[in-house]
Amino acid sequence: MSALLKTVNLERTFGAVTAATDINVELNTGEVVGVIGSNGAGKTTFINMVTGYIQPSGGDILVRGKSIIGKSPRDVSLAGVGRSFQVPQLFQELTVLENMLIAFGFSVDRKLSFLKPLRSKEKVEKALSVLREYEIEQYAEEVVSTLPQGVRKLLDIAMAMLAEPGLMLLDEPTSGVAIEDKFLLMDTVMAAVRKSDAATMFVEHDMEVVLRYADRVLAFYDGRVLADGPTQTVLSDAKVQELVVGHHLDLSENEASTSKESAHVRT
Amino acid sequence: MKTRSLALLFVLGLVVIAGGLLLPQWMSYLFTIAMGKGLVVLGLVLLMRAGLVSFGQGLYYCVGAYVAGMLTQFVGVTDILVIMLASVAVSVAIAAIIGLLLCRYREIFFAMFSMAFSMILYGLLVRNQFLGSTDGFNVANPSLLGWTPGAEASSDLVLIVAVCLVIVLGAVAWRYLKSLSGYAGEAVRENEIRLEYLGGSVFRVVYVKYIIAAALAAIGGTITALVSGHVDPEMAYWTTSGEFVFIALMGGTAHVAAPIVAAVLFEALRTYAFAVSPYTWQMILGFALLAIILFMPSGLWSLVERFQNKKARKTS
Amino acid sequence: MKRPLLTAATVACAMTTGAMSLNVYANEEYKLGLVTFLSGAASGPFGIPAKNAADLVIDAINDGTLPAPIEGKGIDGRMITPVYVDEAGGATKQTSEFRNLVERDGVDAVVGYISSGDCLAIPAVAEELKMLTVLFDCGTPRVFEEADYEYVFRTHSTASMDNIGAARYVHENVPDLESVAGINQNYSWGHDSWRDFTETLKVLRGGDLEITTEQFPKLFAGQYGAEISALQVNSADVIHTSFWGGDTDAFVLQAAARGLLADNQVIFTAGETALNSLGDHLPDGAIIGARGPFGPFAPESELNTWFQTEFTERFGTPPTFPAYHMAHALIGLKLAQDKAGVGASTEEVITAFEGLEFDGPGGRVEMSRGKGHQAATEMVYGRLKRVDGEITFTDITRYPADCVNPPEGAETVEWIKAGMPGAECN
Amino acid sequence: MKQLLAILVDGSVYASWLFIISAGLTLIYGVMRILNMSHGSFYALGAYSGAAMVGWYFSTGSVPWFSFVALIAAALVAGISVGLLVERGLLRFMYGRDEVVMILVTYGVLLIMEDAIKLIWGVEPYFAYQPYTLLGRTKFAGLSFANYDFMLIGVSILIGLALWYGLNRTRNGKLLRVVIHDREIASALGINVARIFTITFLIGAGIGSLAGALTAPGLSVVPGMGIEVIVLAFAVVVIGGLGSITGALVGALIVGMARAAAVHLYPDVELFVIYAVMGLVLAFRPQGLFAVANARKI
Repeated sequence: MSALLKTVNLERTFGAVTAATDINVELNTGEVVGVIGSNGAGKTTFINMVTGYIQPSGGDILVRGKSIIGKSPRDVSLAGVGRSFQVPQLFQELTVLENMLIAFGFSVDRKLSFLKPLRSKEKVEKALSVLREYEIEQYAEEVVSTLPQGVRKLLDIAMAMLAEPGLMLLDEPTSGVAIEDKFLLMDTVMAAVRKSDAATMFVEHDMEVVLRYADRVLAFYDGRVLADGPTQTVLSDAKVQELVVGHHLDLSENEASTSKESAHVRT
Repeated sequence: MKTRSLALLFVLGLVVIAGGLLLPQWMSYLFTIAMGKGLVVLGLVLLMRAGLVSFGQGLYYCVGAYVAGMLTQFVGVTDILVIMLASVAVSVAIAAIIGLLLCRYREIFFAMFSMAFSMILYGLLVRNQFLGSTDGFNVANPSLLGWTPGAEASSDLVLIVAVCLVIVLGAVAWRYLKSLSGYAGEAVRENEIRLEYLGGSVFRVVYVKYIIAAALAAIGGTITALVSGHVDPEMAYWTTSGEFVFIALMGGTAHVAAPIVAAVLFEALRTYAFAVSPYTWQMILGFALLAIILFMPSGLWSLVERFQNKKARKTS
Repeated sequence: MKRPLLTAATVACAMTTGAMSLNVYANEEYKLGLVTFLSGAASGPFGIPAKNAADLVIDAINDGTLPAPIEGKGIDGRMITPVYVDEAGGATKQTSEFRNLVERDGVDAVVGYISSGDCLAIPAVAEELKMLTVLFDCGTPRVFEEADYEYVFRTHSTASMDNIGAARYVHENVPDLESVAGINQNYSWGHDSWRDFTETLKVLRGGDLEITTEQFPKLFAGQYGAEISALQVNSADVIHTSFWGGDTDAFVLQAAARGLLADNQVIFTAGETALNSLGDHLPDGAIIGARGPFGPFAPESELNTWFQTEFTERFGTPPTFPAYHMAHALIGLKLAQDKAGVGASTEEVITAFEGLEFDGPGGRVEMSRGKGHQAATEMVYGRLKRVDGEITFTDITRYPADCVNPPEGAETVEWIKAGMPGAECN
Repeated sequence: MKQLLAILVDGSVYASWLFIISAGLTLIYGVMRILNMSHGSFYALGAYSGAAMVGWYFSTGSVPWFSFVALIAAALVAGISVGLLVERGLLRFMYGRDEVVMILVTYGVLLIMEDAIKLIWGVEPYFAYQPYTLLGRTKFAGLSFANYDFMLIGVSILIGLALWYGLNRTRNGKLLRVVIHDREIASALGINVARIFTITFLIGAGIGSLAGALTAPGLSVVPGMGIEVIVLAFAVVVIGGLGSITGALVGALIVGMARAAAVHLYPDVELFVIYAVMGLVLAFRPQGLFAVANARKI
């Protein structure tokens, strides 16, 4: 069986700038991968290419063995790749519930009904239950633009997850979220993600978060994949620490352990 | 929709028709024209809810009117229902072609490009001697299922048909706006990227709405042609389309009834301005437009909503 | 959904019923709806001169000061109260304004319409509302060719007359005429004018006519640089133009500055309105028309002298053809009313109006076409000639009505193509 | 050959006129994101005030050559003062609204200005032909052209150069370009965006008014003249790319040449040329020829 996601010599240039080059990554069902790298290292470019938002200048992307080169975001998401966004992409002037209902209609029902009301009892029930799962049910009737970033991030992810994608890409799920809420958010998200057997890839700047949730890490530097391997291995790599993390990371306390309680960063 | 709502709607229709017929003729004429324009604006509002403002609805308004005119005058078909269907069919066909190109554009480009298409029709009609060039031609009186009401009653017939259409299409549009397809418009306006990533086709959503708007505009044009008895290329000129945008803005996009009510008020305002001040009626319209934009950014319908909210607070 | 609808309906009703309060009605007056362009590009050259003429003539009718043979104060004793409406906005708006005039303002008659589109749209409504309507300036021959109307009259000739006359004039007065070129506005007026002119000329010359270029710039384009070059490149013996208003002015200025008018023979079928302002730019020999025997071509009469003097005194410029058209419409209407007698019904006035012959400031008007509803008048062309700086005309040719108007019942284009049978030119 | 020459000259003259009428429009859009429908009214305002001034000037019997100064000064004063009134009195309360709403706002301004002009100057035509005839004409290859038209080409080049210099070589121009590029960053940098907006609108209105004044000598100034130029100017600006001065220049050249060619070769299609060009350009470059596509952050 072919890998869930496989990229072959993926490359993207913007004019004279090379944003990504020589990217060869393989991903399989059930994996949770953290993507790290400083700004401009090529993380978001990578995600954007895999989800069809930008087209690579060279190389190939295979989802379940099929190339998605030239496909639109819509076709890519129909192929089972979901994503969330660094800046949540929501229907700002609609309520949380309406956002969910629209997402339901497009990604689950997949039927553009003309006269059936969107707010049928049964559908509202379903939407609310998903919101409950993400612990944002109390905001159901609020207009999105009035809500705090954390709620928006969760809604953004919840909407993407509705289609039960085989591969879920989270672009900085915790950016803009208050430090004390980061773990709460990630716990909620990961709980929802783990319910399906989707592979998950998340871009993250906070090494604590990476340590706690990722089984495997991809470290980007200067448009290339600097390191790819189990979380511990990659994060203890000297080069990664120097070029990507930017400081020395002390992993001693959670060696060989996935215990999430005591990770901390020395600056 | 509940039976009670349907019954109420039916009664409302009867009342409006009766009222329309009892009005002095010049007012019922204006009212009929307003119904026609209201339908055009209803289509425009569907587009506006998707964030697209067409400055070219005059294209389909004019197509509808000319189809009506040509059928009655040159083919001899006068049945109002046949005419309506033909107008809608022709304009939907045109919209289906133009839409393929136009629906890729957004914002000001959509506005300008749609205007360009309607100006092309204007140019074609002006060049066409057979269709009377800028003078246009007269439209014969319509009939209904074999009943020919004659010159005087035919405007009553158009009025009745117009009101029925407005009520039926309004109710359908209301249902439509509450459906997924309706909300898809808001989704496009708010965030196309999200919609695409949800697996929805933004193009298809916009395309369908564009075609619906074209059909509504054609019906509006047909009503206008049949009641005024004359068509000319002015209907495709950009100022006509601008007027529709004016009415849409005046009413707001909050409710399907807003464009209809706004069309009635607009016709009243315009005819007042004409009568009160034949030299400076444009200025009056200009000030009215600015006042609405300044003080009622969501259109006149926001007044209704404010009123409702107050009432709701009192009763609760 | 219901409640907002009802609220809105209430507001709408409140607004519209207010319109009823505009109803003012008095018995002693003759309410006259007057529709001309009060805004837009046609207001300066046509609308306002016509309105001025209406003000002048209505005052004179009310005071009874019109020169003989027109007598009596007011229309069968009733004083005329004009109700002005702007003709701007297209035929749909105008049909609606027409209804307002008839039903809201309760006018006794309507005089108006410069735009041919309006003249085609209004008659059907006039018939429906049984309102006596006099079209005063529009040119399209289609009005009475395509339909018969009972309540509608037009007291001046069609634009076809201008161009049939123009063709006859150049045929007779331009030696060695081989080729023509045309520059006309890209709308009905321009297309019809050019068609009538060239078709007539073809008939007169037995089909031998070279057309070097036919230009149709957009109405109100204002910039004719490229067209003027094209006319220079494709030089013709006569250049025909039916431009009017601001477009004539712009064309004259630009063509004069580039020598086109001096090097070429140009015929302006509606050029009279430009004489007062731009006469200096027109070279001697330019052929000018006034859409009838108007302005400098008006026959001498007491009425014309009165009209010219009073108009010039009151408004500062001499009257141009739209002013004459308006005067004729008003005088025709008054004479028909007077002839029908005091207290006559509209139908009796119509009978009196049908086939009426009368003399206006612009000469004889015979309501001899369109079953007595459409006028035929003579047509005049002349060449401009400066005498001591004053503009005068030479080679003035007057074509009798039956020479340049198709006979009763004939369709203009067919009549021309058939060789203008029955035209009497002497 | 003669025809080709005529097409080139006519095309250049028409293009320079198009550029003058659309430069102000595109500048205002570029900086303020307002597609100014009332641009045509400023054009009419300039034509009226210029023509009225020239008429008065000649009635005083002064030296004819200074009539050019009178023409231009009157138009600039009128355009800039009314521009100030419109911007300070109305537009500044509307900033931040949707672009389409701004179209309607300026449409309202257009309606008001049309009637206001009528109230001030009436509907009688105004003439200012003296400057037009003063310059005489040039004959070559059997064709003759008005020197005033050649002067128009010169003026449009001057206006283009002045805008280019102002935007690229002056401090204020650089600030302006920052605003064009990113309004948020501009205000974050402490640039007084409100003031930039006022200045831009005044320049735009001034150029529009100047365009009217420069056109006035070749025609009669009549009501409704402003409405006619809006559609033309829009088309030119859309072809060139909204907000781009270079675009307006290239758009004007393309439309000017295409129209001149049509008039000489296929007069029948003259009416459609401009839309055909627009359609062609937009089909291949939806943003217009010179506009920069703005990327969206996700």
